[in-house]
Amino acid sequence: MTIAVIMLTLAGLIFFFATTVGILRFPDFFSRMHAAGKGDTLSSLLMLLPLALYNFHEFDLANMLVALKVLLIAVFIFMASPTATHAILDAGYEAGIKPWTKKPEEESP
Amino acid sequence: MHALIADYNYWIYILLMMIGLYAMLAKNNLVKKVIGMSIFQTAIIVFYVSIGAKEHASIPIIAHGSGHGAVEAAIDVAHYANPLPHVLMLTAIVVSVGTLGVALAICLGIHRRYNSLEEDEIQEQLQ
Amino acid sequence: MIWQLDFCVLTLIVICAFATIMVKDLLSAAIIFGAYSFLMCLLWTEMGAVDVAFTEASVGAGVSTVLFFAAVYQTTRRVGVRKSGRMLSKAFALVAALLTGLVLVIAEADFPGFGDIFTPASLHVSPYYITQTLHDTNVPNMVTSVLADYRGFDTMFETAVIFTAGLAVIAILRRFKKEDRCDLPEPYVISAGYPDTIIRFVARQLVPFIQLFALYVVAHGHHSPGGGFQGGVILGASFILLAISYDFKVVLGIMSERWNVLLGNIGVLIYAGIGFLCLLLGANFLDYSMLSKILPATDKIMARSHGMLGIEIGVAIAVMAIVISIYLNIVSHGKYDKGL
Amino acid sequence: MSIVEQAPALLVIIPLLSALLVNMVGLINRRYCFPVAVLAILGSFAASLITLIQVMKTGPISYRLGGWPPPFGIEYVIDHFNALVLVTVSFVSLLAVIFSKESIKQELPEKIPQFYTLFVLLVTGLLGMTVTGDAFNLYVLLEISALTGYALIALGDNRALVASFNYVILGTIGASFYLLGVGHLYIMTGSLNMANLLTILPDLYSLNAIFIALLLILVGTWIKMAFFPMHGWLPNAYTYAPSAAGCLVAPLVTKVSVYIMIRIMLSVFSVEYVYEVAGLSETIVWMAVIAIISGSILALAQTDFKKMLTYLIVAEVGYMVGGAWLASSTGLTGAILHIVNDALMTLCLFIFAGIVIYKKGGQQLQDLAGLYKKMPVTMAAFTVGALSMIGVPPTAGFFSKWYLILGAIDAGKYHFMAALLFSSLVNAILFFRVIEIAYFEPKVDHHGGEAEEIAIDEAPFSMLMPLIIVALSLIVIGLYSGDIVTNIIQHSLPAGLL
Amino acid sequence: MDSFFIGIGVALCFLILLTLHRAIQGPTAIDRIMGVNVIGTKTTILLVIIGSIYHRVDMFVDIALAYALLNFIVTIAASRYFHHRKNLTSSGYGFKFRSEEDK
Repeated sequence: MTIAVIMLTLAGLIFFFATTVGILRFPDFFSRMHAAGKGDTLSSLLMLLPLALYNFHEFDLANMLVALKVLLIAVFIFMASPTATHAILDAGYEAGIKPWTKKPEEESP
Repeated sequence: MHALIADYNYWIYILLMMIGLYAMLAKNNLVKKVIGMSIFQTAIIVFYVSIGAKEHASIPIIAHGSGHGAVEAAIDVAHYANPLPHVLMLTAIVVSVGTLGVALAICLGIHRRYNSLEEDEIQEQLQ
Repeated sequence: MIWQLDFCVLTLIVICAFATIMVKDLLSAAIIFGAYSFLMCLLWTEMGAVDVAFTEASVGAGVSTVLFFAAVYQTTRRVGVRKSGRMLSKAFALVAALLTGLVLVIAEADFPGFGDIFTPASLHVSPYYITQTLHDTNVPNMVTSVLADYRGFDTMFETAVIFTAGLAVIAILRRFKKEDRCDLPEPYVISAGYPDTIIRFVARQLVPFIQLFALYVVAHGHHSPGGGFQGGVILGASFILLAISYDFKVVLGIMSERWNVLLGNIGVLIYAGIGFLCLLLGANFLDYSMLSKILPATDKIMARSHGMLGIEIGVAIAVMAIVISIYLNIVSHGKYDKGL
Repeated sequence: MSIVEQAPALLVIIPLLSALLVNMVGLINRRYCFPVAVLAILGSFAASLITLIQVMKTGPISYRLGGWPPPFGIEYVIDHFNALVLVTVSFVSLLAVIFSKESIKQELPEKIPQFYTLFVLLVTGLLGMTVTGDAFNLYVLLEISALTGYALIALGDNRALVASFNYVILGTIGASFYLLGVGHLYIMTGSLNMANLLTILPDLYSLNAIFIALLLILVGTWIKMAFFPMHGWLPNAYTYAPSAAGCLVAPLVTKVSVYIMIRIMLSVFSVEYVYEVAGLSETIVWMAVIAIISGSILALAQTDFKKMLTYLIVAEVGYMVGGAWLASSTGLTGAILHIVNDALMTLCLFIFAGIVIYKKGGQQLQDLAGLYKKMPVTMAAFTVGALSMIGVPPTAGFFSKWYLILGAIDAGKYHFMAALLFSSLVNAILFFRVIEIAYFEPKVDHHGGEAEEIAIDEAPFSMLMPLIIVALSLIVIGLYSGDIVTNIIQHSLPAGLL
Repeated sequence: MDSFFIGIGVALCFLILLTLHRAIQGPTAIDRIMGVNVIGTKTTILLVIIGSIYHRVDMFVDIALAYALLNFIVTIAASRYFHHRKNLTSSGYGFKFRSEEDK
C-alpha cells in the first residue's frame, strides 16, 4: 500500500513537473494552455488518488468518508479544470492571440 | 537551520507590511493603493497567526471529542494551536473585505466622475 | 506548523507581493493578487489555522479577486505614471515604510520565538479555551466556540461590519434614477459578450452542488473548519458564478434587490435577536445558556451549542446577501443592468 | 433583570437593532426612517443617562457579554469618564439626527434609508468604542465607525469621493496600526482585556516591544483623530461631506479617538509608564503646540467657512492631545472637559454651516453676508458657539481652556500655554471676521444697491431647534463645569497623578 | 511517511515558484490567468497533503474542496473579462513594460 502511494505520488509529481516545464517553455499561449490544461488535470488525479488511498489505510466509516471526499475533489477538478481551460482558451482566441508558427517573422506573443 | 528561520515569519510580516505601506503611499493609481491596502492588512494577519502557531501542535479542533459530556480526561494544551489569534484574524479578514468593497466602490465612483484612476490627473481636474 | 513549507510559502508570498505592486496593468495585478491570496491560504493551513485558511480561501479566492476583476472591468486597466513630484512621493513613502519597518524590527527582538510553546500568548488566556471548550459548550472546534460564544460580541459586530460595507457600497454606487447628477458620458461602450454553452452547462451542474456544500459548511462548523461566514461566502460565490456564466438577470430573478437587502438585514437581525432574546430571558446579552429555558430538551451546555448554530445561520444569510449585493453593485456600476 | 443592570448592553444594542429596523422600514416607506432613527438614538441617550447616574451612584460598572468572566470573554467597563463621553456622544448624535431631517431631504433625497442606517450604525460604533473594555473589540467597533464614516462622507458632492478615498487609505493605516499595537501587547502578555493588561504590563515595562506597542497605538489613534502631521485626510473629507453627515462625523469621530487615546494611556498602560518610563511627554506636547499653531494659521488662510472649521478641529485636537500629555491632573481634567465641550462647539458650528448651506446653497464666507438680519436666532446661536470657541467666560469653551492653561502652568510647559493663547487669539480674529461679514456687510441685491427690508427667513424648526439646544447647553455646561469636574471628572482621574 | 509528504510539499512549492514565474512574467494577461489557475490546482493538492502531514485530512478536505470551487469561479470571471473587453495585447507585456491605454 505504502509503495503504491509513493509511486503514484511521484508519478503525479513528475506530471506536474512536466506541466510546469510546458507552461514555462512552450512558445505561445495556446501550446502553453495545452500543457496546463491536460497535465494539470491528470497529475492532480494522480496526486489525489494516493492521498485518498493513504487515508483509507484502516477500514472504517470515517476514513472512507474522507477518502470519498478526496475523490470528490478529483471529480470536481475533472469537471472544473477542462471548463476553465476552455474558458481561458476562448478568452485568448476572442482577444485575438495569433497561434505560433515556425516562421520567425510572424512571431507573436 | 531551524534556529536560523525561527523568526522568519516575523521578518516576512515586517517586509509585507513595508511593501503594503509603500504601495498605499507612493502609488499613483487608486486601485493599486487598494491592493497595497490589502497586502498591508494581510501582513498583520500573518503576524497574528504566527503568534498562535505552536511547534508540533495540531489544528485547534479537538479530535474525537464527540458526544455530550464525553470530555476527554486530559486535553494537553501544548497539543493544540492557540485558537484566539485565529478568531481575531477571522474578524480582521472580514473587516478587510468590507473595507476592500467600500474602497473599490469609491474608486468606481471617482472613475465615473473624473474618468481616471490616477491621483495626479484627478488632482489636476480638482484644481 | 511545518517549518519547511512555512519557509517556502513565505518566500513565494513575498515574491507575489512584490510582483503585484510592480506590475503595470491593473488586470494583471488583480490576477497576481489572486495568486497571493491562494498562497496566503496555504500559509494559514500550514500554520494550523484552518478556519482562517477557509475564510481566506473563500474570501481571497472567491470574493476579493472577483471584486477586483469587476472593478477593473468597470474602470480601466491602465496604470499611468505620475507626472510630477514622482521622486518626492516615492521618497516619502519609502521613508515611512522603512521607519515603520525599523520600529517593528526593534520590537521583534523582544518577541518569543516563532512556534515556541511557552509564550505568554499560549500560557495566559488561550489554555482556558483549549481545555474548557468541550466542557462549556460541547463544541470541539475551539475557533467556532471562541468566535461565536466567548467572543461572540466581536463576531456580531463583524457581521455588522459586513452589513455596513454592503450598505455603504449601495449608498455610494447604486443609481436609482436613470439619469444622475453626473453628466459625464459612460466611460466605455461594453460589447455585449455572448453566451458560452459549455460554461453554462458546467455552471448549471455545479451551482446546486456548491450551494449544498455551503450549507454543509455552515451546519458542520462546530466539528470542522468552517461556519457561517465561510458558508455564506461560498453561497454568495455560487450566485456570482451564476451571474458570470449566465446573465445578470438570472440572479436578479432568483433574488431581487429588495430581497437581497432584506436578507442582509434579517441575517444580522437573527444574530442580534438571539442575543437580545438571551437578555429578555434574564441573562446577559448573548449568554446562550439561557436559551435552555425555551429550547426543548436542552441543558445549558447544549443551549450554547444551539445558540451558536443559530447565529452561524444568521451570519451565513447576512454574508451571502451582502456578498451578492457588493458584487452586483460593483460589476454593474450600480445600474443593475449587465455585468461580466 | 433590571433595565439599570442591562443599560450598558442596551445602549449599544438599541441603535444596532434599530439600524436594521431603519433599513427594513426604508424598504416600505422612506418617510418612516427618520422617526425610527430618532427613537433609536433617544433610546441610547436614555440608556447612557441611566448608566451615568448609576456610575455616579455606585462607581464603575462592569458588564460581561455572554456571561463570561473578563479575560476570557468581552467586558464592558464604564467609569465616570466613559459615562460622560457616552452621554456626550448620544446627546450630540441626537441633535445631529434631528438636524439631518430637512437637510438630507434636500441633499440626498433618493438615499434616505441608506443614510439613516449608516448614521445609526456610526452612532453604534462610537458608543461601542466608548464603552468597551476589550482592546480587540475596540478595533472592530473602530472599523464599523470608520466604514460608516467613509460611506457618509462619500455621499457628498464629487470632491467628497476623492476626500473619502484618502480617508479610506489613511483610516485603514490608522486602524491597522492600532491593531498591530494590540498584537504587540498580545504577544507579550497573552491578554486582550484592558484591566487585565494593566495588571500584567508593569513587569514588562523595560522591554522595547511594549514601548513600540504604545507608539503604534498612539500613531493609529493620531491618524484617526487627525493630529497635526497626520491630519491630511480631515479638512477635505469634512468639508465636502453632506452637511447632515458632517454634523455627526465632525464633532464625534475625532473626539472619540481622543477618548480612546486617553483610555489606552490610563487603562492599559499606567500613568507612571506613559508619563515617566516612556518619556514621550515632552515630545508630544511640542507636537501638540505645532498642531495648534499650524491648525490655527491654516484656518486663517481659508475662505471656505466649513474648511475653516475643519482646520479649527485640527487645532482643537492639539489642545486635547497636549492636555492629556501634560502629565498633570489639571491638564488631564482640561482635556477630558474639552472632549465634551469641543464636541458641542463643533456641533454648533457645523449645524450653523449646515443651515447656511441649506438656505444659501454655499459655504463660502461671503455667503454669510447680511445673515444677522435675515436669521437672527441662528446667528445668535452661532455667536454663542463662536464665543465658546474663542473662550469667552460664561461659555463652556472658556472653562476647559482655563483648566488646560492651569495644567500647562502646573507642568511648567509654558510653550503649550502660549500656543493656547495664540490659538484663542486666532479664533477671535476668525470669528469676529465672520461676525463682521454677517452683521455689517450689506447683502448685495441683484437689483443693485442695498436691499432695504430683509424679511426674517429662518431655517425650518427641525434645524433650528438642535442649534438652539446646543447653544443653550454650551452656556449651561459653562455654568456648571465646576460641578462636572468635581462630580465626574475628578473620579475618573488615576490616583498616581499629581 | 510524513517526511515523504513534506518533501512532496516542498517540491510542489518549487513548482509553484516556476509557475509563478509564468504568472508574473506574462506576457499577456491571459497567460497570467492560466498560471494562476495552475497554481490554484497545485494549492488544492498541497492542502490535502498538509492535511496528511497533520493526520487530520478530514479537517482539510473541506477547505480544499471550497478552494477548488472558488478557483474555478475566479478563472471563469477573469476569462469573461475578455469576452467583453478585447484588449489583450495593449497592456500586459513583460514585467516592466510601458503602460498603454486600453481601448
